[in-house]
Amino acid sequence: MKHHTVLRIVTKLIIPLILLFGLYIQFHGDYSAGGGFQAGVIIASGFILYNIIFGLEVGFSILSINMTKNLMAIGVLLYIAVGFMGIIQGLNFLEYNSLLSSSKEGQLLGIFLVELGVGLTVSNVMILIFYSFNNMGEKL
Amino acid sequence: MTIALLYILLSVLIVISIYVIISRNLFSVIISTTIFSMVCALIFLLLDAIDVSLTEAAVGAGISTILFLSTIRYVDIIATDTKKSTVPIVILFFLLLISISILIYDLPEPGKANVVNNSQATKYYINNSTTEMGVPNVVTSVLAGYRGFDTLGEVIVIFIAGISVLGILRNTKGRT
Amino acid sequence: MNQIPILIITLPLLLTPILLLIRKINIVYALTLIVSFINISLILALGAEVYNNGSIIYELGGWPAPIGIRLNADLLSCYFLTFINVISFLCLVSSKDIIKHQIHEDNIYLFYIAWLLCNIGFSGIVLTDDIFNLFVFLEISSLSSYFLISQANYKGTLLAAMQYLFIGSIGAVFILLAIGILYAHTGTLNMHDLAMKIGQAKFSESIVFALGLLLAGVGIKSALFPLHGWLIKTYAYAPSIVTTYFAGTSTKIGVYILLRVFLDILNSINPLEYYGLAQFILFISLLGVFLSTLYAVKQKEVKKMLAYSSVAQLGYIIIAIMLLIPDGLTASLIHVVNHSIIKTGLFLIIAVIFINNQNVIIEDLSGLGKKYPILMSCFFILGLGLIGLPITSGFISKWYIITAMLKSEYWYFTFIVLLTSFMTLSYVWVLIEKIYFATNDNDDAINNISIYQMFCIITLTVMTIYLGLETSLTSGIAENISNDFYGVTGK
Amino acid sequence: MLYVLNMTLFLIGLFIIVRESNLIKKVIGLNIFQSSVFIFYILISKVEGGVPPIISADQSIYSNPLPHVLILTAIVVSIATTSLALALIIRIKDKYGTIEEDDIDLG
Amino acid sequence: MIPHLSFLLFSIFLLYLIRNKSFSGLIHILISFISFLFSIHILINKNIFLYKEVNVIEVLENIVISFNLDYLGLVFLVVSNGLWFMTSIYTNRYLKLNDYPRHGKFFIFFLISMMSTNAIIYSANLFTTFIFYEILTIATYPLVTFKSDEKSILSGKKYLYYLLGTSIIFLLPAIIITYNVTGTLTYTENGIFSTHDYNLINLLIILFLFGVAKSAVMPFHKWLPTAMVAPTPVSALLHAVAVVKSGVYILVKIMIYIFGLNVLKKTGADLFILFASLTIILSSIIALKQDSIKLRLAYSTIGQLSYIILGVAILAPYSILASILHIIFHALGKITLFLVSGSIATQTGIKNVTKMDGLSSRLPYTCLLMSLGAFIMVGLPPTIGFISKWYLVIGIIESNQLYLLILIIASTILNASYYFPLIYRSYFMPNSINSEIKNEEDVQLIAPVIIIGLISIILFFNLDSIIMFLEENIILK
Repeated sequence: MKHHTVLRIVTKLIIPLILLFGLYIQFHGDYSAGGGFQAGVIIASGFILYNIIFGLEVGFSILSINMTKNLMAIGVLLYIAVGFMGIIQGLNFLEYNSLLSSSKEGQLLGIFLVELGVGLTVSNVMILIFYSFNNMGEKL
Repeated sequence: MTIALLYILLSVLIVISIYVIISRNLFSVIISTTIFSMVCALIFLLLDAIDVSLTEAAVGAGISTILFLSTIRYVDIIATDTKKSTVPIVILFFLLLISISILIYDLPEPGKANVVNNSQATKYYINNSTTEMGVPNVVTSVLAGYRGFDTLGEVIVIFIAGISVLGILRNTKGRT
Repeated sequence: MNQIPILIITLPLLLTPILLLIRKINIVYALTLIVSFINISLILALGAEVYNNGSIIYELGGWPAPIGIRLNADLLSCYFLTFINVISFLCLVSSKDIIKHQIHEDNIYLFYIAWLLCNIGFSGIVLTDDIFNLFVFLEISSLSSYFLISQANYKGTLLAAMQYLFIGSIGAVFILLAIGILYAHTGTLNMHDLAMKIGQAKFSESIVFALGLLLAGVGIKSALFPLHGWLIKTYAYAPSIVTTYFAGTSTKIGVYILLRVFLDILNSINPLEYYGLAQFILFISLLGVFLSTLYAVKQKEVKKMLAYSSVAQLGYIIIAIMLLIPDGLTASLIHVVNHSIIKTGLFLIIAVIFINNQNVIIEDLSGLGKKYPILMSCFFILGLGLIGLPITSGFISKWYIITAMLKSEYWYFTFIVLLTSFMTLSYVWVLIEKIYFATNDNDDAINNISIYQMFCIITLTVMTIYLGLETSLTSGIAENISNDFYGVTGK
Repeated sequence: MLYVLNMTLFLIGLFIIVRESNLIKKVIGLNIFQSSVFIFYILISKVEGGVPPIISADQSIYSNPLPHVLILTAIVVSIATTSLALALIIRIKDKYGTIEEDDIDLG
Repeated sequence: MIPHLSFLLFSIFLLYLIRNKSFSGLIHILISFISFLFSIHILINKNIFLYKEVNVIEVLENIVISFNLDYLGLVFLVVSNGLWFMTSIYTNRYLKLNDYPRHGKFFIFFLISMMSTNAIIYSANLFTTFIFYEILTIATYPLVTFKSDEKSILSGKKYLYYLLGTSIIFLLPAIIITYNVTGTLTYTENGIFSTHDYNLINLLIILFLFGVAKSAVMPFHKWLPTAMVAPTPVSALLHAVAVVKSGVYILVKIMIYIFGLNVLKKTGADLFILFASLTIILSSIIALKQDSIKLRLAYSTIGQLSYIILGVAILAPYSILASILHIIFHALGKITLFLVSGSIATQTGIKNVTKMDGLSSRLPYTCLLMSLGAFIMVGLPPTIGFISKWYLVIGIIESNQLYLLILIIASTILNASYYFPLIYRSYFMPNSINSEIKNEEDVQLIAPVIIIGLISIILFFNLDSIIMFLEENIILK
């Protein structure tokens, strides 16, 4: 669809907004609706839209398949690492209290990191799935 | 008011799903599924589940539609009708429906499910979410805090989905 | 606080993303083996701890029971954990050479990741004390098993995986709805809490509906007759090593959920006695045992024959449970372990010999007795175990099952069970005759069995004989468990 | 009564999975099937006169957040299942040349 | 006892190590001889060895694999080991003459089956017996299918299905019921049953009678004729002595030490008597129609086994004595006949009765021995067969179940009528095959048979010691 000028312009205008909205959902999840998962999906769909309009090659040049794999792995790792922090500090798995000085701060930080991990994983998995569906694995 | 709206929306869902049964054109089926998800999202919104509604909208209307559409690129758009005989199954399902309706009749009406909504856990969440976690959105605090382990499982599930799709679709051409 | 229960789940979990980052087959293989070995030692430690000091509660995030999720490692959990992880380890050890032939080399690291995740799912199901968490882990194991199955290159593989996905998802959704209904009645998800509250909650029909859903879901997972269709296809068309792994574990998980839900959580309303539900299931599974044994006798493909025999053996297990007496539970628990070991051994032998056969028919076994003398003597012993002849573990489980059935005075059913075990003899012996007396016309080259695979098979065989002579490991613990369940003061 | 409609949806989903031969329609049936259960959970989570469970000073009654959390997880599971199923469908089309379950013969 | 078994176990590995054609046979002879010495040793200083229970391993709670020897066992032990020694000499030669392949395998399984026979003799409870009963079945299977042609494989399958099937379907539940009712399985004097529940006891009797199919009581007897495809030594030792006798031995022990004579006296052992007498008559009638020598012998075996069961089931001291004697005597006689038939087949290729005309001119000693064996079977004086039958009759009279006398007489006549043709043809019929009159006996083949024959004759002339021994140790206890 590279030759549809209107589409290209509109996409160029929209995508930043989508990504921004995604980030908002990600980081404002504590206070309003949303969280890592929704944010991940939204960011992923923004990127997928970009791919649809400008073609997969451009998409690969921005975010290669191996990169998506690494990022989703890192997302999971982040989550588990936060969990293990508790064990390291002599508490239970996924116990955030002692991440920071006060337990409340600790909980906040823990939730923030966890949501970040979720978002990272989900967005990259979605993008990876989209890639896999659309180039039948020549480059996978 | 809400209840009446719920009736309408649920009936709409049923209509859509019946359309899914009878329609043979996969494209229109998929689009109707998208509408289905949107209506679901609306229902969730009506029932105060804003996070769920947001998710349903993003997933059902967004990603899964994209996936379905990218799938039917590879397959024939028209589904042939099944060879299985319909009538007995339909009758069976009607009987099932009747029996189930009798069985579930004593469930608490929506909005009046006090056993659940006054349960210890729920109360605790609503009272202590802000004080313990400083997170007004209780869903988030429960999701990532109190029941973080479930969410870990959720992440693992999505992780599996990633590697599975990767592994299943890898060089399709190569292996026959 | 004792960290072992969570480590059993999170240690492999921590490994999986790292494996995805590494992607080098050999390193992945080595790490997988190391971690699963560490896991086994952890589980043994946990088992010893639990056996001596009673069950261990682990509160995740430090949140107490109804608010947060917690793990509960009791004797039953450890019992299942142990044999599932041992079997998984043995299969992993012997997997390398086999999957090289059956799985695309770029997928091998994904394969191992999925394997680990599947095992994590099993461990989680067994360990968790939260009924929704159980559903999550169920889905983890199911999704990864769909992937594992789909990786073979046989004719029916993809369809088998697809159908397993549908039936598995249906089962999962049933369980999910049932959980919802139970939650609607009790307002809690924690198993202990639920067990307490369900007793106080007034009886209502929707709970019966939930029971039906649970039964259907669990029946699908544990291939309870007549919901066993998926099992045959899956075992026949999955990668042979995956078949070997699932033969020992996946259906047993279904049995575990059945025990946990119906005999532990819902015990206070003893659901199995509504409308003689137990007798009904007993009868159905007896029918299932008979029919599937009949199918097994008629089968020409070895894998399908063994799959049908698995269905029959699961039928024995369910029958023993449904007697609703402590001896029955003991018998079923013993048979769960013994059958897992025996069936894993048989499938493993088939897997290592026929590395790249599409489907193994009985004729392919001709004259293997001369080619692989040691392997085939193992096959022979395991076969005797399947029949249930003395000095094999199969005999012990049969002894217990028949004792239990006689104690609850099902004379005719007992006779049918004996008859089916005689039919088992007939189809096992067809294989034995082929192996030792038939001369093979096509003498294809003997593929060299690696020392590791040899080790695994011999281990399984030795286990079979050991558990046939020294039964304190199986029957001793099983009796403890069933006494706990039925509140019998220890003998 | 809402539950009856809900269960109708449940059964229609099941019906599609059982009866349809076309795999994609089966998957859609699965989605409908799962969605009905989600709706069930959310139905029991509603509290009369409650508001979304986001704590604010001027509110006292909130709907039950716990089912929302569970359903978030369940939705993730369902999308994972769907994507896996669709990937399998593409491979099936590639291997057997059709996605009609009745037409696939393993001969 | 334990040294004996462990020696046998060890020698299995020994044989496995040297699968050498030539001298594995000799090793086997040596092993059997040593085993025979063991049994003699135990016989001589029996006071040390008898009634010393040895527990090996506790499998389930108070279900133990344990060994213990009593007088009944002692008798059978000596007989079977002695005959094994004799047969092993014969076997070695026989295999060479008929040049069978894979001697090593043959001897290994032969040894395993003899070991499990000994273990059955030694076993101190029903559980141990059951284990070795199954092992015996499985170990004899390769011997039955030794020729590994279609026919032998088919009959091997039949053999296995009959023996394992009955043991799975009847014997195992019988044992489990016994265990659940009495709480123990150990062989004890006067039995372990305290109940006189008529139905229960009769159910168990049926289960045991059918379950121990090795005793070839009808209707589960057909495995024995089919097992005759095996090489003659197998038929001779295993299917005339070791296997079938261990079956009968188990039944006898069950009747005496599990049920206990008192219980049986109260509830009555009529079922035993019924099936035994049926078997006696029917098998003799079938035997009449058999032309193949081995089959005729097989059916006669079936009949003779039921004599033993009948003897115990009559529950009179003298009839029990008779059956114990018959265990010995029938073993001697039948093994003689089988070995003889084997050597006939080997040397002249004759396998059928109708071809035996004028055989005596060619194989005089063989035919002499054959007639001796036949006399024992029919039970004519001056052979030992007469003695056991004599005591059986005494027992019957003593327990005044006189109608059984008719049975005895009838069966004796039948026996005579299917045994005498052998003798008659071989001595008095003109030689159909016009071969020159000369002696073609093979010494190594015939020597052990002659010894056995001599033993049986010697036994006849000093029976008193044995009968005294049995009376004071078993009957009068």
